[in-house]
Amino acid sequence: MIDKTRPDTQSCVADIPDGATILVGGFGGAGMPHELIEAVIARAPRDLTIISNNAGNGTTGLAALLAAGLVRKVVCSFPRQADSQVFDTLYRAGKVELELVPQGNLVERIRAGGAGIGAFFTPTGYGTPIADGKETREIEGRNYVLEYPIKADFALIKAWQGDRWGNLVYRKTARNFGPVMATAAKVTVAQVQEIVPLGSLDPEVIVTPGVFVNRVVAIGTGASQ
Amino acid sequence: MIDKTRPDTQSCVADIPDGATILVGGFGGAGMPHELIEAVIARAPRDLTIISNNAGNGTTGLAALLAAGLVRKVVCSFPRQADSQVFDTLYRAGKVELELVPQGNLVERIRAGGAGIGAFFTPTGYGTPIADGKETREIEGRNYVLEYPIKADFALIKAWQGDRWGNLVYRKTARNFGPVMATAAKVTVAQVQEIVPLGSLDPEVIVTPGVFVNRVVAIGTGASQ
Amino acid sequence: MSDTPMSDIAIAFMPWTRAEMAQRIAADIPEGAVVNIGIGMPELVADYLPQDKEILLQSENGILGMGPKPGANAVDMDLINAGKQPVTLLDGGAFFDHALSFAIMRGGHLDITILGAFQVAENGDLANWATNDPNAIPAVGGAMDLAVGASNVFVMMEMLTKKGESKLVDRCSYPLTGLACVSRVYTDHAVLDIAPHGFVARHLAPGLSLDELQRRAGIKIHAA
Amino acid sequence: MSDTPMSDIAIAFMPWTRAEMAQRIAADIPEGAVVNIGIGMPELVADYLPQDKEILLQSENGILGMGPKPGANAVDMDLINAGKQPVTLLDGGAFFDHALSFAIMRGGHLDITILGAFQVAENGDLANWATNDPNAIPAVGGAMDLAVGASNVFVMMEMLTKKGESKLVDRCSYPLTGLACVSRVYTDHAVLDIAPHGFVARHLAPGLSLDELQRRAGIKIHAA
Repeated sequence: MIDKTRPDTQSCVADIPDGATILVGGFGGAGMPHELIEAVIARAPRDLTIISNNAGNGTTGLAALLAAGLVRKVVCSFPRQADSQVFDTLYRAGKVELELVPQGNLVERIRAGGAGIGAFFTPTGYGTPIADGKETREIEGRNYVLEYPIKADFALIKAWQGDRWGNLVYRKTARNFGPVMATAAKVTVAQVQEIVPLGSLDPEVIVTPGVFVNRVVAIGTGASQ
Repeated sequence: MIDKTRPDTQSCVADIPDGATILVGGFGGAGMPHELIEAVIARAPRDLTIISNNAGNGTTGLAALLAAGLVRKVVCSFPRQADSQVFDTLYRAGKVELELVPQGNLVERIRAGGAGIGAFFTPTGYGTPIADGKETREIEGRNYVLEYPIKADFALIKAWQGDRWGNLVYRKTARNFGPVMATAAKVTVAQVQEIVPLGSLDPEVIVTPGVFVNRVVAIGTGASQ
Repeated sequence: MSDTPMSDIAIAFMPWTRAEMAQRIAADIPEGAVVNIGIGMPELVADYLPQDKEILLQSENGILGMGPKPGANAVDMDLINAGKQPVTLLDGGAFFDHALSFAIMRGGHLDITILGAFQVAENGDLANWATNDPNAIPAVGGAMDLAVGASNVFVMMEMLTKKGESKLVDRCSYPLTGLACVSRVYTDHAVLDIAPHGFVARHLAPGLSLDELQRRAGIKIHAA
Repeated sequence: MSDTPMSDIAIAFMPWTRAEMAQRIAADIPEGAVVNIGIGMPELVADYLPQDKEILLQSENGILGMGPKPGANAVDMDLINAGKQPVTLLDGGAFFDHALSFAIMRGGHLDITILGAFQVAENGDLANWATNDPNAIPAVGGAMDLAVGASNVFVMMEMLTKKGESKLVDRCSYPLTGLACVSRVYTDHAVLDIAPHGFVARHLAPGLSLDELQRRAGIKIHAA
């Protein structure tokens, strides 16, 4: 029997080594796998590369991971926000590297990583500092920049419901990067609100089929284990 | 008020000109927009380029379009089938051109057309006759072929339910190429089993958001108008 | 009473307020348009969308058919906009993932995007994501995808910086967001189209002459 | 009765039947594997999948968790496999579009694919989509995506053509499907792995010696 469910967040992240590259879902707080990040902080692997849309808000989630000094590099589209003071301070102190990627290139690079595409020409960023030093090409009268796939050792995402095969459905705009990140990691871990019996998710409605998911852990409402 | 519904199939295809490039959904019979194809046959534009996974089965659908002599070129992955005698005869007689594209490259090229990607490196077909004359590149130790997007003037697809904004849901494996083809045409026409009131499709479950769809026509069960 | 006829009394120039600019943009959006409203000043436009037209708002984080802010009791932090503020979904709205959302943007499926800007050049170049301040932390988000993807890129901004420098320029001095992408600029002074030969004044704020607009903008502006 | 002891009676070589080949392949698929079964002869494998293991069948036309053929009363032509035959969906199965389906294939998410073949070369090259017949109409379908994408490409075929020519070759003479992609070949004569130095016999049909296998195959085959 296939059973990808795990009893707790700790066992989902216990094999994340120092130097790992980790995709972290979420757009702001929506879809951010807070409890999995807390488990990573508890395990405390060092020199992590974090790929996520933002670089942490307030003092929890990615901000807490950064504050714990575990992150060497952040790949994201929008680090600077009203409440991104943890990242801002570390960045200004030269304690964390930043690779800034336009949001659409970020998600398309992750998709390429998951879909086996070797590289792609994107119009986004052409003629801007983002394209400095990158290969460009004119195709059918339009200019493009060549971008390469992003793959990771782990993906940590948040979904709404999951089953023991790893099938996932999401909730509203908390879907965001989850379905794409799930495809691009060696090990994808999903925290869900609820684990449901196999067969209870409508096959027309499953957004992430289980093939992309390795571990599923339920986080009950209010729980923060 | 936005109302993309149309009363009949004829009005959905009345502006298809001679020489048009048309994406046609379906994998075998599942998802094949038979009634829209019949309307195209009735209108009879000539010199069409048809992009579809197959090149017609039996004597209906794409096979009938081919038999009517309206098609100049077929772009597909799998023309030869047990019951593809219409295509076979025309092809052997030199009356229709064939561009053979591996299925995964076909759908990815259509996706690229819809997603604004200028070109992409795919591993599929490298070292085979499919790649003859095409640009290739080694990336991270793997070999790839450069493939270009496919866009079309029209996409004719079949879905299960639709609403007046053009939102669509599909049924089982009849989904196949529909959601991708909808993104890559100037005019996307969807035939659906049923048009439902706006707001009755679950926003979590809509597969094709209305932005990609221009016309929706209901084909009642058994009807073949 | 003065001898001067009323019709000869000059109308004093008053720049449009942000609300007036937002109203003007909202009024220009046609029925059925698919529109992405950027974060910052453009967010005001959502408050003035005509109630008698159906306009589809897209949000980069996976919404088509975004509705207005929810009441205090209906806030759901899983339903937010690109500015990470709670929103609602209209009947007929849909959720999707980021890959599809940016396919909509990059693939040319947006009719209009409305963006803020630091500078707009007369060839349509846009600078709106970074200044040359070495201390600033760069953040680009989805701006570059919107700039290259939308059929019409509208900019909404005050024409002058707080120091009085014009944001309408011959060539952007700030890092670019996109090349030759802006089609129209809504400012507090005027609405300008970008034509092959440069800025064209479509509409001037009351009391502002083309000459005075040019003087303030410090750049050639053509008559419509 | 003969004087010859039973143990000395040679076992006559009988090639495995297709059913036996399918059984053998099915038995080698581990629990939890994600498997795409190609059209044609490999379809037999589905009939022998062990009931005590959960194995996830993927179909290129948008299924994960494909089940067996339906009863005559349960046929739904919207639920078909890559061979366009009606199938069923297991509890836990999911439908998706072609873009995601080929992302699964090309992106390396399939553990195993089982394909038919015209020829397999000792370096793992596969030819299974076209012959050199100028009258044949080429058709490739998803074979090339499977060949490059799956972690393990298994071939299932009779070792010899109807004319008695070996399909195990030093270099394919037919147009290639994929380069150096095959990892194992299940034939009616033997099961062979493809190692850096060429074909390695893992299992011989009863009564067949390695020498006799090599003679019939007409190519060097290494002992395991």
